[in-house]
Amino acid sequence: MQATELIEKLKETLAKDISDFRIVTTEHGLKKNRAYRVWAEVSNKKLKDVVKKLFSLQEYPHFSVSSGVDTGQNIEILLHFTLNYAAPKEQVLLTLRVKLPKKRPVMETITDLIPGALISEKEKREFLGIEIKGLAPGRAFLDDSLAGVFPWRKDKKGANKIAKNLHTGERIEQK
Amino acid sequence: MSLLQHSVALLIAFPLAFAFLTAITEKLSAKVKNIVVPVGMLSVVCTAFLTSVDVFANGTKVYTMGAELPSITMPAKLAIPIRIVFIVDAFSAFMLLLSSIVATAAFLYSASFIREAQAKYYSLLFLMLAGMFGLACTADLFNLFVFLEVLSISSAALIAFFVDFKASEASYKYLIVSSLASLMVLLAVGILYAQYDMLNIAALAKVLRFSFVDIIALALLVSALAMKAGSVPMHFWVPDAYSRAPAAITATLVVASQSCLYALFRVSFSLFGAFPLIHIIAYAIILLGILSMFIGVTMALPQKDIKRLMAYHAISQTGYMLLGVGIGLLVGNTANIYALKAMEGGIFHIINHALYKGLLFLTAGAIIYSTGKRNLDELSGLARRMPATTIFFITGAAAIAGLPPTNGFASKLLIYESSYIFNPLFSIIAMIVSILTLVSFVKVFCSAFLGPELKALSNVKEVPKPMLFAMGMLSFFIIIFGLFPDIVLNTIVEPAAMALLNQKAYIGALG
Amino acid sequence: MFNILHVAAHSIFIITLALLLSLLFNGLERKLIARMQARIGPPIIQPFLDIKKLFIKENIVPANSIKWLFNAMPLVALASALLLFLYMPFAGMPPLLQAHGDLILVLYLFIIPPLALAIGAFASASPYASIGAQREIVLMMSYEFVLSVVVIAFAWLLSFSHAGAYAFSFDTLTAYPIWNLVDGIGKLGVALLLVSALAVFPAKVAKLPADISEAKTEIAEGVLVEYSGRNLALLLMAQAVQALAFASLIVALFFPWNISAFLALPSIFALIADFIFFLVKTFAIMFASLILVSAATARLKVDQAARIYIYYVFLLALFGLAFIGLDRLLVM
Amino acid sequence: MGLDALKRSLWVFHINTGSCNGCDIEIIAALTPRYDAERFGVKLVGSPRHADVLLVTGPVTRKMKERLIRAYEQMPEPKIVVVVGNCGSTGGVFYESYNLEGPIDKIIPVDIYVPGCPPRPEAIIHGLAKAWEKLEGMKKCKQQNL
Amino acid sequence: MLSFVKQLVKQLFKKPSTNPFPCKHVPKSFTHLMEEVEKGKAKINKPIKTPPRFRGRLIYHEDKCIRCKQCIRVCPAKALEFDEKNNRIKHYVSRCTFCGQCVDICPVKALEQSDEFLLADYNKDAGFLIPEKKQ
Amino acid sequence: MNKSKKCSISIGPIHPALKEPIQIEVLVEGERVKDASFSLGHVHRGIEWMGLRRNPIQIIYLAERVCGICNISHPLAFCIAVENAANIRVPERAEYLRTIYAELERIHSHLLFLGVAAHELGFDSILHYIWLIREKVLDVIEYLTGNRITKAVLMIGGVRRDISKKQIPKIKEMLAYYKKAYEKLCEILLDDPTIKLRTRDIGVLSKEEALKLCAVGPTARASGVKKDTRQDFPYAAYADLDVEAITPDVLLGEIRGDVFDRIIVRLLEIKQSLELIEKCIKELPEGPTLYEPVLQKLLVDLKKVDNEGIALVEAPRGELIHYLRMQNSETLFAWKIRAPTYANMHTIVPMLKDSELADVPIIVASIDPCLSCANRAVLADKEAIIAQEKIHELCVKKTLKIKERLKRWEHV
Ligand code: SF4
Ligand code: SF4
Ligand code: SF4
Ligand code: SF4
Ligand code: SF4
Ligand code: SF4
Ligand code: SF4
Ligand code: SF4
Repeated sequence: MQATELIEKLKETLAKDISDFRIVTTEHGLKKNRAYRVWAEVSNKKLKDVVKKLFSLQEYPHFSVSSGVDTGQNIEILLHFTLNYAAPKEQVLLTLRVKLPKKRPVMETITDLIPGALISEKEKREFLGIEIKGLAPGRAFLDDSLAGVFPWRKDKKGANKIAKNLHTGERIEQK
Repeated sequence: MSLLQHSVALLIAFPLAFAFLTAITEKLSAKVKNIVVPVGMLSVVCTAFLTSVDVFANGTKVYTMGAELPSITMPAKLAIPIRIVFIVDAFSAFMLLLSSIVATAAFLYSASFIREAQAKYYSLLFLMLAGMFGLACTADLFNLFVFLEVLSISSAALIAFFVDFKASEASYKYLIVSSLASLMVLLAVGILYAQYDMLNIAALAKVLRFSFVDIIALALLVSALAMKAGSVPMHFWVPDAYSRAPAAITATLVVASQSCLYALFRVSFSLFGAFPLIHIIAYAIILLGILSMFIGVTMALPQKDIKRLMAYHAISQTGYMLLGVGIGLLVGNTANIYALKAMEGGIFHIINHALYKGLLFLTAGAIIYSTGKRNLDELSGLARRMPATTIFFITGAAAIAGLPPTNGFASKLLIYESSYIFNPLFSIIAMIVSILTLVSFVKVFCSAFLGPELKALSNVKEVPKPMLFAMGMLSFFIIIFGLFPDIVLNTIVEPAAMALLNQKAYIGALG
Repeated sequence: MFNILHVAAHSIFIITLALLLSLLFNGLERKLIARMQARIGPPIIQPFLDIKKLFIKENIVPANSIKWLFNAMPLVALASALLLFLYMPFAGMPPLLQAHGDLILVLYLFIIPPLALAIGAFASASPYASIGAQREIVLMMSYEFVLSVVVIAFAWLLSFSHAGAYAFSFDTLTAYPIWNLVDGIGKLGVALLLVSALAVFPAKVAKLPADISEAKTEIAEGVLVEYSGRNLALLLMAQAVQALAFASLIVALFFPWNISAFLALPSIFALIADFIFFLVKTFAIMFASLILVSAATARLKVDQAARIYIYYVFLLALFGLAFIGLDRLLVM
Repeated sequence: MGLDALKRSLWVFHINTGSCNGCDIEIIAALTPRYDAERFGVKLVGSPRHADVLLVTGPVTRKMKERLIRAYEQMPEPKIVVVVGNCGSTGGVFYESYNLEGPIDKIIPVDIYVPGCPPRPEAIIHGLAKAWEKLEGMKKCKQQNL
Repeated sequence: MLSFVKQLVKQLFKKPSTNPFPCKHVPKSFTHLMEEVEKGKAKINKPIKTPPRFRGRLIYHEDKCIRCKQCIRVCPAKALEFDEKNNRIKHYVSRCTFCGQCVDICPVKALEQSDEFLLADYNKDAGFLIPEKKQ
Repeated sequence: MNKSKKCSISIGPIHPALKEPIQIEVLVEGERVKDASFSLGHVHRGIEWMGLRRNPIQIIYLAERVCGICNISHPLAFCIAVENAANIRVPERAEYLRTIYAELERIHSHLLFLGVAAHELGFDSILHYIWLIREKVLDVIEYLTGNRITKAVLMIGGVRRDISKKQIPKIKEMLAYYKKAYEKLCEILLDDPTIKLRTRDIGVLSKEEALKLCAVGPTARASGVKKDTRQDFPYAAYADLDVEAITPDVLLGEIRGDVFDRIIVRLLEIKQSLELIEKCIKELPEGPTLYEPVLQKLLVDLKKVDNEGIALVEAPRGELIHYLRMQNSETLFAWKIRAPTYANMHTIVPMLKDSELADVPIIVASIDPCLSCANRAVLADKEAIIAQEKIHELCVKKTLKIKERLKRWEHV
């Protein structure tokens, strides 16, 4: 399948569920090969449906990772998938954006669909302080002394207050 | 002098008398018992010791009960001995020595854990001794049967001494095997008596015609006694009986089994030694030996119960003796130096096994005594709290695995270094079994004595002094025998082997 | 009295010589392996330096270990390893305690150092050490099978041709080199025995491919993990001594010739010549079955190694035995 | 005398407290044929109990701090600590963080620093030479004191 | 397997690939050796030669520097600081990543990377601190 | 000694098999692994957080130190992500140069892996042999970039160092050297019986599981997933070169997904890298190497960007992702790194189950874990944690004891 074809299909299947659909292409090399990055926003409620639908486009949609950004009012979770892999030069890099209100940042796990998402989700929980329903409990990987600190937050829950400068040994000023 | 002359009678009389006396003290007072038991023990052991020294120094001793002179075996005018005759040759003396050493240890050991009132226990122990001594000395087939019975019944009672369900089950199994064996012995005795009208072994040996029924008698005797000695394939009673009995009794039971082994050898050498087809019996014994060795050790490897494991090893060790002596029987004369060596190995192994297996059972008893546990999975790190027991265990384990400088090494060495002549596989198997034994005991040692300390075992204490003393005594013999095997070989083992091989001398003893 | 003193002095001499030689061989081994790996490698006296250093280091005894066993075992291991040399022909000389021991005793003495090592490891109560010790024991069991066949085969063979001789004494073995007793197929049998004995070598001294009990990358030096300072020095010496002892054992069994017999040299030169010849022989054996092999193999797993020893090498040895028997049959 | 023996037989235990691996692979490289630190009697050992030198890399993460201390304490005396790489010496490129406790000399006493990011294998060997120098100096001090 | 054994044996007889820096084995006294080397009486083996444009320790030419602080701006490790008192750039070798980014950005080539890389010492601050002036 | 006693052994974070701290907890029965779990976080330095406090040029060197082994892949991914956000088109020559650097890195990294794998098997002669061979590529890297390990040649919008005509012969010489060495390596690694014994059918990962657990890189390819970012997703010069994902059946005709297969894949990829470098040199276009040579201007330009960017790069260990967002500031607004080992770490659990204790190191090494950037997760079941605590307790006790001793020592 060609990347463009897949993107068309993607648009079709997900038309009702997504918004802010963007295709970014870049060119590389002497032959100006195109790379396709697709961005789309999904509501929190529909996320799981959308992920399920991806399975109709690709036998095993490859979930790469999810990123998380504290934008002030919201916490954005971005799920990065690669579709159409193993097709030379035609892979599509799809990013689904979910916005969680900072007051109540709750989402559902996708580990039942994609077991490999486990580390990613635990990481989001631990670094951003969001709640993920259906995800196995257990503190992920930060030391217990860091409980209550969410390093990716840009508010007072962030890591600034405990960070220090190794060269001088001083605490880092509140940024 | 005259007492020494009658020592053979005392050998039987003392234990019987003290068994009776001790039983009575039960009704009287503990104080009396506390005097009677040690005194009895001392006299019994001394008698046995003196008798055997006498025999080793002055040659075979013949004793006839009720004769004007104990050495007169034949009543006037009769050609066959009808009185109760005892012939104590070097092999018998060897057995006496061995039983008395282990019995001493067992008595000592019991002192700390058999509570005051239980005079019955000692009484049974005396009875057992009587059985063993009698078995070793008697020259009469019927008496052989009687002493066997005495031994069996007292053993069975002692196995069940701490009555719990498993112990009584073990005792029950033992009794069944014993009575089956006794029945077979009795049958054989009957067959022989019906034909030749006599029961004296030496006399019988002279006239035996090796008819078909004789051979049946032989087969009955050999299989019954092998069964009682705990050889494969009739070994199944051993693990139960050995593991359920109190440790001191188990140690004595080992000797009891050796006594049956003694009887087996006695029958095959002294009674049937001239049998032209004796090599068939020899091969059978060798085969039983090899099977016992191998099956015993492989069954031992997976065991979790420490005493059961040791019991399987006892079966396996019995194999060595059967192998050694079997080879001796195969060749049947003293000319072949390898045969003699193999026999010596087998016989030396009898005493060695009694010593180290006795010791091992006592250490197992010590563990059970201190921890109340017998499952290896529940034991760990005991070396911290029981260093003396640990050392004794190491001694015993090294001996059973045949590591130098222990007595186990000395006797196994003789077997390895002679049996290969007859078939290199004999030696190889013997060595392999030895290695497996080592592995098995390393396993026991590591899981019980080494490793981390368990919470449940943090209050464990070393066992009381008498127990340590008993174990120490056996360890001492193990090391001494290991360091100076030549002395032991020359003074007691070789005469014993010669006594077995030399059927004519035995017959001649009758006069 | 004089005799006892003489024996004592002689033993001290032999033990010292053995210790020095084994460390030297150990250094040589490290050097050669390094050179095979295209490196300069440590100086040949490196083992001496290591041992010297270990003796000045602190000797830590883990708090939850069984201290007396933990401390005693290195000594037992080294002592029993050194004792071997008193019962074996060494450096071209007949064994000192010839009269008191023989091949079987030597075989059993060989068991003690690894056993002591394993017990010491168990006594340290470290999980890594326990795993190492378990492996050590499984391995020991599997290769001992092979050795027992080799030894018995020797005695058996000797019993045919020299029935009166005491087959297990090294005297006899030196007097009647094994190769001379057989022809054709028997020689093949002896060669098989040699191969199987050599195959045991790496396992015997915990070298690749059978350094399973120490496996650095798996169980962090395994049996040795808790040892430090003096105790570690003793254990390392014990290992080096064992290696030399095993090599001398193979020399004594398979290559008992002395060169002086061929050269007809005066006594002192004969001694020296024999000594040098002995060094050459042991070195050749070590090189072939230890150095080269451990440089060119990966570590086996314990079950793989055990299977190889129990099935293949053991069978090989049995075939050796059978061939020898066959050879006898053909002769008769 | 003792220190001399130490000098010629330095056994090394390596611990990574959160480095980028750059230094770690150069440490391994220092043992491989081109550089061959074993010719100095250096040996990488698997247990701190056997070690004379603790080679530390990395800026010490929260989780590794305690383990670093433990490894240090388990080493028998006398012992030397060598820090390889700048992120272990000062924090280097990771100079500010919420999860770092370094640099190493704040946690355990350091004898020798080998700067570089990563240092070449020969620079690590040079660090070893510094250790010899230090041991020789110590020996001298001892002799003078006596 | 055999081919590898062959290879090993071959290497046994070849010259080893090791560069014996600084000396083949541990010297009797390294201190003494270094003293001799300084006096020119003894020699040590050189390390493997660095290629041209090797990124070694920084050299700061204070005379060229125009104090624009661009170097400080791009230094990823805060290895460069502005020393207000002496009005110059201060460089900590033990913080540097040797990336050479400061060298690249300096408009007047006041910074330069030498080929020096044997920098081990007992003290991370001693002797390391540039600035040395250009000799 | 009792075979049936279950015991839990923790390997790492300080363990000779792991030059990097990771903790693997295996529940063993005898020597058989019944269950495995791992805990990471020992190397977590907070690099992504640091990135939010630095400018993009500084971050290149920070990204380089996410891992010292893939120190081209990380900055490359970062640069591409920035270029993606800022809409920068990199000059073609720079793309080819990037490809050459990246492939040099792959060669060194794969050789490193092969040596390490041999070392895990106790086969140190191979470690030495391979690492000696590896010196060649390090020499070339040092020659081209100025350092053996940290290359520091990437820049947003291109590369910092060009490869001059004068330098090409040295690269060609290296290629020739490796072509010969490759044959030898194949012989050594593929024909050795002990290696086969230790790696064949050990640590098997089925294709199904590889897909489910989102495995990437050689780990996935060894299980038959033909996934390679260089093949699938154009970046740098790769699409021009028609890269093909390598699976073990190329050489052996079958895929088993075991440790041996993972070795094969990496071995074959070395050859592939050599070919790619050769092609790149041949087809190297002329032109500038930087989109904006004046760095001050670059920084100013980047400050104006308000966008997000994402990049995929095939690092030696597999697909690597950098996502970032810039919002009119000199520093980043968000940065997320997903290293290949982060994705692959899960796969060791099914690989380890039912293996033997002795296999653990080689299995773990076989995914070539480079935890520096993957340090993220704890997956420990309860039982293992308890056992772990027990061991820990013992360790603490020990330490206290030793402390006491040390104090005594000081007094003396
Ligand atoms: S010093 Fe540099 S190369 Fe070494 S570990 Fe630290 S960051 Fe990595
Ligand atoms: S080389 Fe790099 S790290 Fe060092 S001072 Fe210059 S910019 Fe900073
Ligand atoms: S960039 Fe150059 S000129 Fe500017 S302050 Fe730094 S060293 Fe001086
Ligand atoms: S070679 Fe690599 S994997 Fe092996 S111990 Fe060393 S660093 Fe670890
Ligand atoms: S990006 Fe987030 S997780 Fe990473 S270092 Fe920064 S704050 Fe920490
Ligand atoms: S993938 Fe691994 S090797 Fe590559 S940068 Fe990350 S940690 Fe380093
Ligand atoms: S990143 Fe990989 S190669 Fe580097 S040290 Fe870690 S595991 Fe080894
Ligand atoms: S996981 Fe690695 S890359 Fe990520 S922040 Fe931690 S140390 Fe940095």
